[in-house]
Amino acid sequence: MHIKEHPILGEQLNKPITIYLNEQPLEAYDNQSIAGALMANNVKKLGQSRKLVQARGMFCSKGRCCSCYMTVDGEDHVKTCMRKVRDGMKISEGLEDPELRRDIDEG
Amino acid sequence: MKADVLIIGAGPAGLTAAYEVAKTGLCVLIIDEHQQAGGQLWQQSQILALPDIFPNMRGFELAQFLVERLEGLAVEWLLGHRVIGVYEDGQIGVTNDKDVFPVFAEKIIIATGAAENAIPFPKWTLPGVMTIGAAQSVVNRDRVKPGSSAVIYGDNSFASDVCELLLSVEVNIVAIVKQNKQLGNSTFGDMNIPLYENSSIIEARGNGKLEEIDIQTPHGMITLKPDIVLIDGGQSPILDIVYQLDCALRYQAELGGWLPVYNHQLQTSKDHVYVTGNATGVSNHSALILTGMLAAASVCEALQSLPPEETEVVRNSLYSKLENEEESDTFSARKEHIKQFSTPQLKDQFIS
Amino acid sequence: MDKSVIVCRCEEISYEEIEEVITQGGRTFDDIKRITRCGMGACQSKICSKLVAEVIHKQTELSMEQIYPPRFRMPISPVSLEALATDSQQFSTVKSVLDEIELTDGKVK
Amino acid sequence: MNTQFDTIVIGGGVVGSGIAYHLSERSQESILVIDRKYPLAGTSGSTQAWVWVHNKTPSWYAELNYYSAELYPYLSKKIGDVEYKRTGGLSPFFHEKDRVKAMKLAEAYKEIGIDIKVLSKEEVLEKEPFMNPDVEGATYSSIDGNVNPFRLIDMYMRAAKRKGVQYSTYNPVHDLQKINGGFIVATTKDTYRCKRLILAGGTWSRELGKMIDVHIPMNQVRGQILVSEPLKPFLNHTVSGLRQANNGEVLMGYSMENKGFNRSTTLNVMQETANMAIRYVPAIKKAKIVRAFSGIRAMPEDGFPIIGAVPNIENLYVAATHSGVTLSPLIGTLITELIIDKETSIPIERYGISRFA
Repeated sequence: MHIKEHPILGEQLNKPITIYLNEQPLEAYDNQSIAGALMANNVKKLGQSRKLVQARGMFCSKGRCCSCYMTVDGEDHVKTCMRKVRDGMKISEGLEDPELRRDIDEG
Repeated sequence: MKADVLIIGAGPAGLTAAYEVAKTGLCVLIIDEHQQAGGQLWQQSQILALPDIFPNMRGFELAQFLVERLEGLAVEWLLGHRVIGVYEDGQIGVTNDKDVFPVFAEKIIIATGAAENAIPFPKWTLPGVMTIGAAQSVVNRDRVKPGSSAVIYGDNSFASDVCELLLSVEVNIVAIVKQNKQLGNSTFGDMNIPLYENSSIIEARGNGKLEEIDIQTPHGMITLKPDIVLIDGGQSPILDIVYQLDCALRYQAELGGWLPVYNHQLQTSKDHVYVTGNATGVSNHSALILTGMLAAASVCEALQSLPPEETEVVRNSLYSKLENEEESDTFSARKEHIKQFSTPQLKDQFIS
Repeated sequence: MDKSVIVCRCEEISYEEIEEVITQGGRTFDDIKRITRCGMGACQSKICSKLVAEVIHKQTELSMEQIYPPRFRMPISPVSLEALATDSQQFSTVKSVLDEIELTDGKVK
Repeated sequence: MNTQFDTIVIGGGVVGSGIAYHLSERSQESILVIDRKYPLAGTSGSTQAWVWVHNKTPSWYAELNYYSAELYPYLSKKIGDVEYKRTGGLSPFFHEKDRVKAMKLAEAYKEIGIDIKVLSKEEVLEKEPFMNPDVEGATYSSIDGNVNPFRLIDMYMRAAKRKGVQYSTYNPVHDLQKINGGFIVATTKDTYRCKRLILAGGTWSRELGKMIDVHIPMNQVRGQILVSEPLKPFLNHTVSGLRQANNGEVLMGYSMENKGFNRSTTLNVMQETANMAIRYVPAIKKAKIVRAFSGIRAMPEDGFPIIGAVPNIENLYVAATHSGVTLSPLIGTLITELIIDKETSIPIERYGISRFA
């Protein structure tokens, strides 16, 4: 849930934008981290473990634990706790290891 | 890029050091991973205890103050840049994710702070289990409720600040679970939160997210259904960069574990590298500011922008302030750490 | 403590696996890392280094100050090859296998 | 702990543990391996671990590597899965002038029965579709491959221990003495006696030899290696300078520096290595590098293995070499033969230490 009126910091969520998780539009606000915006939309699973294939969520929020790796606008393994949302951003779960992609590279 | 003094980390200690160095006329370059200077202060909505030179402020107010104070001084910024390593000649390598380039500086002040420690338990990897600092970031940085009902787990002092914050944004706090044995009340502070001491979480359960936890208490096992568990495991200094710079290290439990050795000048075993803030040992906000000033004074002295006699007076007064304002255990550990400067437990870490 | 608890979140290494290396004679984080991959994953031991030190401390005669932190590595946080490659033009120390082959009198030595 | 052994091996790396294991397979005698740290803490734990034959010159040295590579499939069966993969090895070249070198190499190898092909650009791209289309060609040998060095040494140790071999780790050796009927080995933890002593100190061989007045001319070469995050499998072969591990990580590096025992990594070489990797496989440029490591490689003065009995000191053996991973099963076998059968199945006089006298 977004906190529209923070008791100490006051009102600040003033610029609503739309991000897409697996093509589903979600409401976010300018300046939020991707992880924060997803959590506001009740998305708790951000990453997935490689060996046991378990869900991972926000853990450290400081770009250290890598539990929140997702694919953002075609870039794999983005730390979503450190990257800010942008209107129209396309996010997907990075469920598999990144693949070499010549189409992007040669573009 | 070039500067007289390179400061790594734009948190309270780094920004304080930047001000003190720049006002003597030296050119300062500040690097920080975030796009905005201020470090963790932006997430801190509580009122901070600060040295008497500052009025009492909330964390984000202090951030704003420390950044604005640098306007008009010879300070250059590399925000949104990460230090990723060191070149053969000892220069720091920086990236903006498009490029990697060296930064040349006479002196380096490391102000990289501390990171939170984890407390593992079965299924602590489930989404919903996070550090207490993460919950604070989500609320104050992202303006998002991390969950609707929380259990706080750990023995550290961070809990009370964050409890207040969470309650203020209507996150229900179901319990505080502490592993230690201190005898106290069965509720936490005057917030009426159930407190379980000498207890531990023995299992978390949930299908793809946290749904339930079992807590072993001295009076038996209880099961709670929070959707977030916030781990309050204390902090340890971040070592990545000092280790790469080949700075010698010592273990000092009261200061948070392994940290670089430093002398009275906060200078490490590498002459051109100084440390400040939580990188000198985990302490309180006053210590961040005061060690920022201490490192700055020593760097200015070394670069001759402050005369030695004057610097010694400044340093002595800062140390006596520090003694007053940080926990006495922390201060004695710091004194001990300085005394042991020349006997590191780990040095030449890259020699086979 | 339940021995199946994960200590390293990235490579999903449990207490049990760490303790096994200690019974084989491993004494440092890096011994455990090489044999189990604990701390070799995405976060590069940023979360588990202290936890592993505690396991070693409990299982051996070593005090905390005798248990060194893992060998921290560059890059301090992950960086793309593309960003890393920029700015480097000369190949003074990196060679290819064929560079190493010398011909004498038109023949492989 | 018992301090009397039939054989003591100093050094528990890929060479020392390989010898201890192979010896224990054929001998009931007591064996102790002493390591200054823990096996894998040195060179054996910081390598790309190619099992590599082709491009090794001269051809008689390639032959030695070839025999050893041939032992790997069997070794895996005996000690457990060491993730050995005979991927075939590919050394690409980007200048037409290198084709001459490549042809000469193939010619020289033909004489010893090792088949090396010189591939055209098209053939390279067919084998490795992600290779840079600017490639001119490559040398190719089907015998090359790679192994997981961590598993290799761990499996050697476990197999050796099952056969009764003991290990004493974190136990640096301070002094060696020849006495009547054997040796005294003084270490930090204890003083041991043995009938037979094998020096397998890798990069520290020179220092170890000095303790017993044997000159082992060993130098150090530093190699820096980058490791990527795990990627979906895309690399089919062991490419010289680049290989993909079982878990998807790509190891890249082919650097050589003389830095003694300093195993730090430097951004200078990391950046050069990144350039090399992108030149070989341009599409890898988006992949993230998660770590870099340095290995200090053992490099005998003339580049060739030093193996065999030490003349004039009865029951003293030395085994010190570059390419320890490739050569370990063979060296283990040969030293065992030397000890038990008093002769080796292939001649090793060429590699004797007396060549430096």
